Amino acid sequence: MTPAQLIAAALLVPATGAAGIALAGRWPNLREGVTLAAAAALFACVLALLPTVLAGGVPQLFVLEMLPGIALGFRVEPLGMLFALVASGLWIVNSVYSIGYMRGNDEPHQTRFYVCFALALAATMGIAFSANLLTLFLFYEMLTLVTWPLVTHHGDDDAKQGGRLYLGFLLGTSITFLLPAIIATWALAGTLEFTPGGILRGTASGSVIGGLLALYMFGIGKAALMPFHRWLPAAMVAPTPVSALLHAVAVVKAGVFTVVKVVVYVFGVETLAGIRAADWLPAVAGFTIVAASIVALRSDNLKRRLAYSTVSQLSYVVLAAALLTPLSVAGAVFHIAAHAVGKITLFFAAGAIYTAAHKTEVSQLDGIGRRMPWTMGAFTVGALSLIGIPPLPGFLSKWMMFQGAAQAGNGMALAVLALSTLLNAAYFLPIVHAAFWRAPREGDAPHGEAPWPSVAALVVTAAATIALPFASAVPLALARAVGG
Amino acid sequence: MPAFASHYTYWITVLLMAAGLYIVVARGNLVKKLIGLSIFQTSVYLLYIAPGKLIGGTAPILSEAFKVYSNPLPHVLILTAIVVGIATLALGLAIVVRIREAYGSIEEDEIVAADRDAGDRE
Amino acid sequence: MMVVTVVAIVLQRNLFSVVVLAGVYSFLMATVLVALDAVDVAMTEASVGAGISTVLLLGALYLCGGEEAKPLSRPWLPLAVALVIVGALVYGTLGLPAFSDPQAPIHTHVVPRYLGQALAETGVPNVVTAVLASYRGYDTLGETVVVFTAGIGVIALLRRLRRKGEPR
Amino acid sequence: MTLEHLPALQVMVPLAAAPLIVLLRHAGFAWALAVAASLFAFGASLALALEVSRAGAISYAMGNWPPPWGIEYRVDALSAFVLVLVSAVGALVAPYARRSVAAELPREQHYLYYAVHCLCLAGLLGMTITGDAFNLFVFMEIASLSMYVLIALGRDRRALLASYQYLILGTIGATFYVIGVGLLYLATGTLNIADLAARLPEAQATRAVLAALAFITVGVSLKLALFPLHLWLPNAYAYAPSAATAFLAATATKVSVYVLLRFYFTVFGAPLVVDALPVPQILTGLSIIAIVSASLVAVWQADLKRLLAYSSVAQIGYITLGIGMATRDGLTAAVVHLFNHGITKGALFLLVGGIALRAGSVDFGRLRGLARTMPLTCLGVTLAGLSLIGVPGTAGFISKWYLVLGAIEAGQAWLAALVVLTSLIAVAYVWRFVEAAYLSEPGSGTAVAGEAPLAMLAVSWVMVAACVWFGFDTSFTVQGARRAAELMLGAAP
Amino acid sequence: MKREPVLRVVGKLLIPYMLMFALYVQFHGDFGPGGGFQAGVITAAAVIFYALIFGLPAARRLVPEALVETMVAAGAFLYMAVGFAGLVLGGNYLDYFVLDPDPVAGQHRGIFWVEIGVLVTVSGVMLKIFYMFAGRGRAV
Repeated sequence: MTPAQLIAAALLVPATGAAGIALAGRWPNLREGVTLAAAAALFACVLALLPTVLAGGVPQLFVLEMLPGIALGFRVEPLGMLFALVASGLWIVNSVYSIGYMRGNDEPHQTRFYVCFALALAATMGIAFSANLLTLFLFYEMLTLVTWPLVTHHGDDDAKQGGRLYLGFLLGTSITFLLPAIIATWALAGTLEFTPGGILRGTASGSVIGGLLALYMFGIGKAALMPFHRWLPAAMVAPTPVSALLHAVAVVKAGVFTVVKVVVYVFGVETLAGIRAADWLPAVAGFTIVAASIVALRSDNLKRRLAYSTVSQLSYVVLAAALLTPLSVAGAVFHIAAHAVGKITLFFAAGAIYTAAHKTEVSQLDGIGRRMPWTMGAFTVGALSLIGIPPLPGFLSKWMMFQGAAQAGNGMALAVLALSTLLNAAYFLPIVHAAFWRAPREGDAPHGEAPWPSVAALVVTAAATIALPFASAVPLALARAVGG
Repeated sequence: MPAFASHYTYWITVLLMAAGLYIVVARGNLVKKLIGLSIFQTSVYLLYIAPGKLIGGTAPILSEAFKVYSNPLPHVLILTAIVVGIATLALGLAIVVRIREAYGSIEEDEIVAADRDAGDRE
Repeated sequence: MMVVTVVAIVLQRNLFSVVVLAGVYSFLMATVLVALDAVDVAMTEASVGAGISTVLLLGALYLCGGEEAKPLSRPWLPLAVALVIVGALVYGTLGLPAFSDPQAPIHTHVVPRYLGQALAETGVPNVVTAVLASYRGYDTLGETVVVFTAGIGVIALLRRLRRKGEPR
Repeated sequence: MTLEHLPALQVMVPLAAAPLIVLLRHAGFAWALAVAASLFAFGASLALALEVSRAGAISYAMGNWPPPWGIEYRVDALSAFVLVLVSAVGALVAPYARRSVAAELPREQHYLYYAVHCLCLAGLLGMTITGDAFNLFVFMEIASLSMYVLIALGRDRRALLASYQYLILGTIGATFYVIGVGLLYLATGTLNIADLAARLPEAQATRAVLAALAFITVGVSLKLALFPLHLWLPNAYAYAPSAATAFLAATATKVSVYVLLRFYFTVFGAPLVVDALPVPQILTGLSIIAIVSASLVAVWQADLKRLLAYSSVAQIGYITLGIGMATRDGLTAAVVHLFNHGITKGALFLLVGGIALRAGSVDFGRLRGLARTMPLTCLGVTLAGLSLIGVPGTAGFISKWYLVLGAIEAGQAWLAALVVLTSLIAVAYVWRFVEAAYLSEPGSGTAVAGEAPLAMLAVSWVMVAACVWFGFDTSFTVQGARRAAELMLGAAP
Repeated sequence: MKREPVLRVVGKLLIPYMLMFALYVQFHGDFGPGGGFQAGVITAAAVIFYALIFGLPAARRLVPEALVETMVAAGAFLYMAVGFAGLVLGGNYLDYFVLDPDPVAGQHRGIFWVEIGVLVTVSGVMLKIFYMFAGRGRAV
């Protein structure tokens, strides 16, 4: 297939997969089969695009002109390639995991669950490959809407509440800030195509650019920049596979991905570096990192702690991108991958614990490592990676960020990175310690590991975490290609 | 004052119009509202017809006897307007009759009250 | 005189007398129209205003019964509305050509052809009829359709059938 | 022969269908005839639109009397666009009506209903296509009278009161319009719209012209339910038969907007309306109040039909907002939204009609857990609702895009902010339905029979599909609107 | 008032004249004031008069409901038909010139038929409305 066809396939496979799942809804095995098949096919398509992109090619696909001068179009460049690889690759694992989880907790509406999941992946691919802001915005909103049924999956009152927050924050920010920013960009630059060097270069005064930047950064609510982060903890009412793939990988990464895209291809690194108006961004990101870490430290619910850790980790990417040095940008891109594999492992572990032991609080986890060695082992790996222990991938990305910060001579950034590393350690290590070195509580019902698909899945992601640095040639190459 | 002399037809029109409109807005009785409405419409006829008159002119029926005729076009328009008016009146009355049957009253406030009670009971 | 009648209508609360007054009003209007050379219109107004609509109103009253309740307590808002209209119209009409000014645009622009050519073009000496049925025949078609609409509207509303309209 | 006479046939075919129906007096024939007429009208409008975009404005002399002596039919970019909207909705509602009318009206009334439907369609088309100010009034009355009837046919007794109020206000509006036209006639001596436009500049009686502008504005605003004059609308929409509601909501107010545009930009001309008078400021102010207040009111409605009705008031506010900008983008936004909101609301009311048929009522108590029994309907409502909000990928987004763009380019960032913020209120009221339908357990005694009849569902989904389609392929809507906008600003003398 | 011999006699004498007058108004409309609409109203008035004197059932026998409803539609349709005739004969809609080789005669013919249409519809509608109200009244 030609690259263009591959792009189309990458979008259509999950969509048709969703239709197939809906049709197969009555026969669970067939349904899950379809899901896995779709996931595998999708990953194959994305993988098939890789060589072209590594060779420096830029496959394109333009469907139709939505508005005069703005087409619904797709273009695969390194950043999107990386994002698509991560998301589609982890979808396979996650589907396996979901099977174990959803059946283990015999959740309702499983068909709706898998359908929306496939649609969410389709939207993610659309975001990853979008060639212009309008296309990106289209799929961005689509992702919000198709994940809403997943967040409110249980349909009870706190699910509704969470759903309202989720929708309110994501739609609210995107409609009130992002859309006007996009339209203003169109009014200023006359185009919305992502172009290296930025389309806003030399179109407007520093203050206008600064204002636009603010609109974009807060408009991209999926990046969970404070004060617009509340939707992410709220989304934790969803079943764990959703939290794992969507709210550790697809959705949130779509956010930071968009941030990087905007910084690099809409404003252009030089443009932003040229003006002072962008200096507030690292400060806000830094604040988010520290504050979120502290909240994570003080929250006892495991998923909530992971969620806030995600908030802070996302701001790493924003911070790194905002440092505007090639190396830090590369670090940001690489961190998208690094955090993805690490955090999904942690969520898998949390879900496995809930499935096997129905425990949700950190304080209940004493000695659980002896009953669920595989799970907690994987958890440890993920945690260490996120803390940034060499040679795990979290370390690589943080290292690049440190260097970038040093290049930029941004002392604040350095301080934040150092401090947050300590905080990460402070909220992850106690869990590991309690799990392995504390004696289990009295009166705990004895239990073993979660159903095998879940365990298999989280072992795989843990392995991926360990492997990533050694197989890091590809992601690093892509990252560098973006960083320039 | 010539302005008055030359425009008084307009102003009679205006007075009638205002009166009709007043009835429509101020009165709660559905039938009376309709009467006010038709007066309101009727007053418009003058607005059209009066300026068409030419002193010394005659009705626009051509014959050798006369040279000056009043303007026929407004007459045509107003014929249409009258017909529209009566049509509206008829329809309105039909609705009023049905309202009377459904509510047992043709006083606006009573009807609204009746609906409110019904709403409370639901 | 018409003004007097109308004021009477405003004040009168017995609907029957209101209807009668309305009839009177229509007749007065008709006479005025004759004075203004609008014989066709006058004829129609008389037959419709004094004839049909009176019959209809009486019929409706026969069905609905006649005393009007007290007028609304606060007539100031409607009064204000009415006054605004008066103001606007006086303002507007003041700018218009004076009564029976042969140079007014309405006498100079479209009409001459009607008065001049109607006989030749349609062979109908009554220009009103000519314009009504031919030049602006389409308006009359519309007018007929309006009547038709009202007709079937009334049929649809008043034809006797299983009682509808009660709240469920 | 046919093509050159299309302008006349466009209106006359549905118009002639009405008496035929009454002559036949048979529900089945009546329905078939109504459908045929509506479909023909749709085809005609498409052909006309094509012809106009190819060869420019078409003029048709009724009775072969050249304007201004005779009555002229005139199709240009703007009217062709509106014609397509109206006739399209008509062509969709007619087949839909069969089941819902059968369910809501006693048998004796069916053929009358279809006759009135044809009349209403013809009246609206006539308003749009005519080039004569007084003829416009006549057809306005045809449309209005038939609307009063349609509304009064509603099952609930409140429909009667709603219809009566609409009749009073509508007639006042129409009379105001006549007064305005009369003043114009006295000032210029002509009734033909093009001729008016040509002769107005040298009319001495400027005050009369201003008064005429005022009267026509007020009169038409009554019809299009501009903010303080919208009181008739919610009841009318809420209690009319479902099919009628869908038809009216999608077309009636839109045609009134068209009339307003026609008079502002063709007859009076932008220089007078926009520059000489504070019309844009007033319009903008009222629109803002309308959008905010009506949207907020909509959120608290207990009945889905009323909710949608209030949202209509708000959406009309968006249209007039675009008019108030009086810039190329603003007018484009207004015209595009006129179309997009038409199909969106049409789709919504069609689907709601299906719900009303099956669930008996559409207040939120009955809607709980509806998605289980009527999944397709609920999905449709959700999609159309997204278009109402203006989510990308739906028609509503395109309108929002141009509104915000117009506001930004006019340097009125606060307007843009207003537009986007108010669309959040739309999220609130749309999501009330979504949560009720998808997340709530069915209330006690909710025995909903299942999906709406196939015909109704299919038609509704055609409309929903249109909402999505015109969110992606805007070649028709945006280009058409753009041409119309340029025509309006260009036509200013 | 069914038992009012005077009225009955007067009515019997008067109504034919009313109808005559209606016809006069109808066809003399070209030369004097009048036309289809006025004639229609007068015709309806005549029948209404009849109904008032001899009672509704008698009137219904004279002019049955179904006929009236047909009239309502037929008139409007006749008018439109004239218009279509113009189309068929190669003119514009409502083009009377083509109705006859001699344009003026064509105009005459067109106006004549059109006025008939108006007469029929108007009288029909007026009567129908009267029937409706009166009929309603007896029941309520």
